[in-house]
Amino acid sequence: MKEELEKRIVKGPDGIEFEVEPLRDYYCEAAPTVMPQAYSKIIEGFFNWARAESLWILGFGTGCGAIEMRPLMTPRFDAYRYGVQWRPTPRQSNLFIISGYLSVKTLKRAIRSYEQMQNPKYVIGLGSCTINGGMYWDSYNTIKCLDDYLPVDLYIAGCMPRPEALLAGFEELKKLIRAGKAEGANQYAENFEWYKANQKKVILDWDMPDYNW
Amino acid sequence: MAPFKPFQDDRSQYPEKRADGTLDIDLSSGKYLKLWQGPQHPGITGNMSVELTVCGDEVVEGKTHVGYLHRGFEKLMERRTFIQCFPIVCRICVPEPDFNEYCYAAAVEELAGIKVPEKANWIRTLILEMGRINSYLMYLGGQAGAFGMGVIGQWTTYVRDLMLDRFEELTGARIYHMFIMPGGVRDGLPDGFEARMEETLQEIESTLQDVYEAMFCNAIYKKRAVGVGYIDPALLDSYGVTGPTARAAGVAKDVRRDQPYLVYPELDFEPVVATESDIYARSDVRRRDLLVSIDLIRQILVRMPKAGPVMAPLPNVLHWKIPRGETYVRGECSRGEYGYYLVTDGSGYPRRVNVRGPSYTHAMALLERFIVNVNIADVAGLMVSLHTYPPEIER
Amino acid sequence: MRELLESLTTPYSLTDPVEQRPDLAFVTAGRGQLRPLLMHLRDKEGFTHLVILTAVDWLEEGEFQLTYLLSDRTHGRDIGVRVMIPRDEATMESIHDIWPTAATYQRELREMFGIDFPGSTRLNEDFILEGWADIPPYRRDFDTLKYADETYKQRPGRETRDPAQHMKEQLYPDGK
Amino acid sequence: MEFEWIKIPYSLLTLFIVVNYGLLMTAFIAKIAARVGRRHGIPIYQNYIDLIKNYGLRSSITHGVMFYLGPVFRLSGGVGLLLFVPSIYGSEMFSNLSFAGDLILALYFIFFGTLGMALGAAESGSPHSAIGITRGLSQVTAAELPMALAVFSVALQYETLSITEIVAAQQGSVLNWTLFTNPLAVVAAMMAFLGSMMRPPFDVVLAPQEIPIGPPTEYHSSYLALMQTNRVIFPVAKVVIYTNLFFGGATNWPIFFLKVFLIYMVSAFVGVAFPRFRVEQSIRWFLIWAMPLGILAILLV
Repeated sequence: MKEELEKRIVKGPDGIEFEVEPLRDYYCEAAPTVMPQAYSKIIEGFFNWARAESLWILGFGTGCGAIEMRPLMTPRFDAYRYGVQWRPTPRQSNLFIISGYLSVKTLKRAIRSYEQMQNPKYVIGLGSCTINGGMYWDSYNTIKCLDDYLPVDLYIAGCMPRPEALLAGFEELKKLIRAGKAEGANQYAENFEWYKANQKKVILDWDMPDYNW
Repeated sequence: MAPFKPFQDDRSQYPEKRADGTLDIDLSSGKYLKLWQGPQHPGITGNMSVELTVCGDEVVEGKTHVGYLHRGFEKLMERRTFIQCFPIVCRICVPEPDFNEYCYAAAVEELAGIKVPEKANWIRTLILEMGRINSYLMYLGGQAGAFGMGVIGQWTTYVRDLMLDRFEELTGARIYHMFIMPGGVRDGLPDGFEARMEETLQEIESTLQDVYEAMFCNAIYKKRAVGVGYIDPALLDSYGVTGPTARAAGVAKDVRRDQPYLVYPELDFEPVVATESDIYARSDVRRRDLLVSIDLIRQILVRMPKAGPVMAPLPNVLHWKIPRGETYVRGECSRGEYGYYLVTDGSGYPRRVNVRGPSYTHAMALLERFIVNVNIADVAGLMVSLHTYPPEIER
Repeated sequence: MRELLESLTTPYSLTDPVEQRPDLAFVTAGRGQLRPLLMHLRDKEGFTHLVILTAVDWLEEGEFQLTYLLSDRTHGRDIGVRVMIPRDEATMESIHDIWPTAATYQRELREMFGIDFPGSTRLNEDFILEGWADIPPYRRDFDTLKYADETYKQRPGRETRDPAQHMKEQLYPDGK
Repeated sequence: MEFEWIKIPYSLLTLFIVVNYGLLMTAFIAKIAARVGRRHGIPIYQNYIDLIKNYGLRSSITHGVMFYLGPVFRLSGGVGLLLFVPSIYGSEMFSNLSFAGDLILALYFIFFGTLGMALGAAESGSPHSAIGITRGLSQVTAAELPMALAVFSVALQYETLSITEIVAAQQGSVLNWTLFTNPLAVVAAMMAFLGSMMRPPFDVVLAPQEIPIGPPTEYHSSYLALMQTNRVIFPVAKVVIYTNLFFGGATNWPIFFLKVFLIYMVSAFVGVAFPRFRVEQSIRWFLIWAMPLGILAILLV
């Protein structure tokens, strides 16, 4: 553990000494809670329709799949037509596209970003390497099975999947959301212990950075 | 009292250094702010992060953090046969994968003593130049985007898609082509390829003209890019700077010209040079280099031999052993010198493969030095102007 | 290239010169000779560009081979200087003061091979890996497949085949 | 002046019309901007869906009281601006809550939202927000100067502080518009307008490539929805002031829509064609180009 994260006594500018325990003070350790659906089925259905038609993607290119994101935003494929937008901050995004293999170092940031997103949130695993490791099945630094660490709603296979595949994937995801089947965030909250145990098994250096880096 | 001119006077002595040479930065003083850019940050070129210490609007210290994309290619290749390595090498660098294929294939051919047919060399050159155009188009959009001009990215990505169509026609894939094999290339040109290529090139040229007028003649772009991010030509060698970044500093070094490979000796071109060594010069060098590549493709399509084999006979690849030796093969990719250092030990597997990506030096030592005393607003532009791709740093 | 090698061989007691291509040669230098040799190459012979600095693990011989590849961009020629250091005492002089960019290479070698370069800047900071507890991964005795199997859950149903064996079964199904 | 209670439902009706118009118009302008990039762009109803979705998100976290109040302040800035300015000249229904000194109040409301936002975003704790706020406040201040000067110039010209009277003075012919009677003030004010629309070249506050995305970095779900609502009201409200002060006001809704759209398009056109200024460059631009024009306008009046 880094020195600045250890429990210590700090003297404030006014001369009063107080105890600081950075891991508890700085980082929120509260587990996510399961968020109930709207009390009325009709309202929930209406909200689900709106959520499906307005997918805001977190602009975090975790792997090589990020290269096909640019064409998706531009004239040939123009995903904006389908209500898909890119947001630069996890707080405002609903959809996290894991664009390819996740190295252990990125996995930590991906989890951090995912936990910052607001419920309901969706995850798409892009590329064969998120499904079973793909080309990197014997690599010492990439995870092989994404749904052990994050709740995945949809996988898009291929190396690398074409933008058309991504567009089709968005449409599939919309169907899932409209049907009320994309409850990944609640699933994550319910099985939080299990996910955390899996994550901690591969991420050995488990002190979370100040914020999202 | 001297007039206050922010970011124009000499700030190189700031912040003060302590006696042991480290910077005198006390974070608890409240004067400085730690600012992480990336990996989840839209202004970062790919998945890496820059740890900035800022004072007001000025960066006083910058550190690059990489490793988010590390897959251990060099280790993985040690347990794959020579032909099994071929499909994974292209995954090292996403925007311009062909250089990995070429450098790897050339290194293996050299150590195994395989002579590549003439026509395969022409097709390889064609592929590499097409890849260079792709990469530059991506860069131009990124550079304009870093200064808040999203439209250029839309235009260039559109024509890049057209170029990807030509790739698809030729190789069957958009991004990872896996076309340049040890021994040659997989196939010849399809029928009518030259005509369709010419159409694409014309489209790219007209878009480039638009980009020139909208971006390079734009007063605000000039204001943001001229004189910003100056790299002293005297420092180029000690920081291992190659490619367009070096050429923008007035050093006419181009591997295609100095140590020609493939069919470059037969082609007619001059390296593009500028002298100002700022962001504007670097982007302008790349734009003009793009025009050179277009011209090269036209030359290649005219002068390429029409018939002949494209693949040299290989030994049985399942039991292919290469005698002990070591070599280094390089090429000039869109960002600088790309090279493969291959060591074999007489077995069926490479002993060691080391990839030299130009970003390795650009994004680490160079960026960390030149990011200091820069306005935060210019950090993204400066980083993009070095044209770095993180996957080739950590592989 | 040959004249250059001949002129260098005696003063720096170089061994094993290999002229791989007309513009590329490899030589082996002693551990103590490296710095004067690099300085001579850089200042007198025009090899101003450090292309790569990397290591090769010769596990069987118990040695690391460090390769310093220098390039003379004016004349378009390269020279690779090999330095053999023992595996169990993997320390080498740092050259980050000759080429600032070498510090990055040395950080990588420190992390990936466990070779120490005393004095190099930011040497012991994490470079690529984070929280790595095993032996350095690029060493030959590190088995990446074993590590991956032990650490990460593989998805059930994925099959791995030996290519030679698999092709044999495909081409000769009778088992002839 | 007696207060009539019927004004409240009437001005709420204005608000309703303006919100819907704003949602459609921003989507339409986004489509036009997308056409420059050779794209189709978002569907015209996309803003409604985004808004519903953000209101419909299940979870939201807070960083403190001010974080909560930030979007509220911002929205009240936009709504207040709209409600105290007559949107349709000559209409009893849509003159809203305007009164004799409303020009001063309007100037105050333009600044109000930004200040509230600064307090709220500062509490979110993200350093990107902090940087965005310092940039935002300094740039808005620089951009407000020419605006204020132009407004004073107009007030001096017509010798009134009531927007209704200013509009009344411009009726009759197109040549009576301030645009033609006091062009310097209009130019200075339009420059300030560009600066406050958060579009390039003056979008350094948001600057997605530098500080994602400035003050609203930490805002999400219903907070963000509030801010989105404000983002459609506030520009329209501001453009309403511009039409009233400089472009002869509007006597009915179609003319209102047309004028608002055209003035809005100015910033959109400039926005797609230029990259962005650094903050000190943009402040210098305002001080060098817009400020002297504003002062000149006052002197000439």
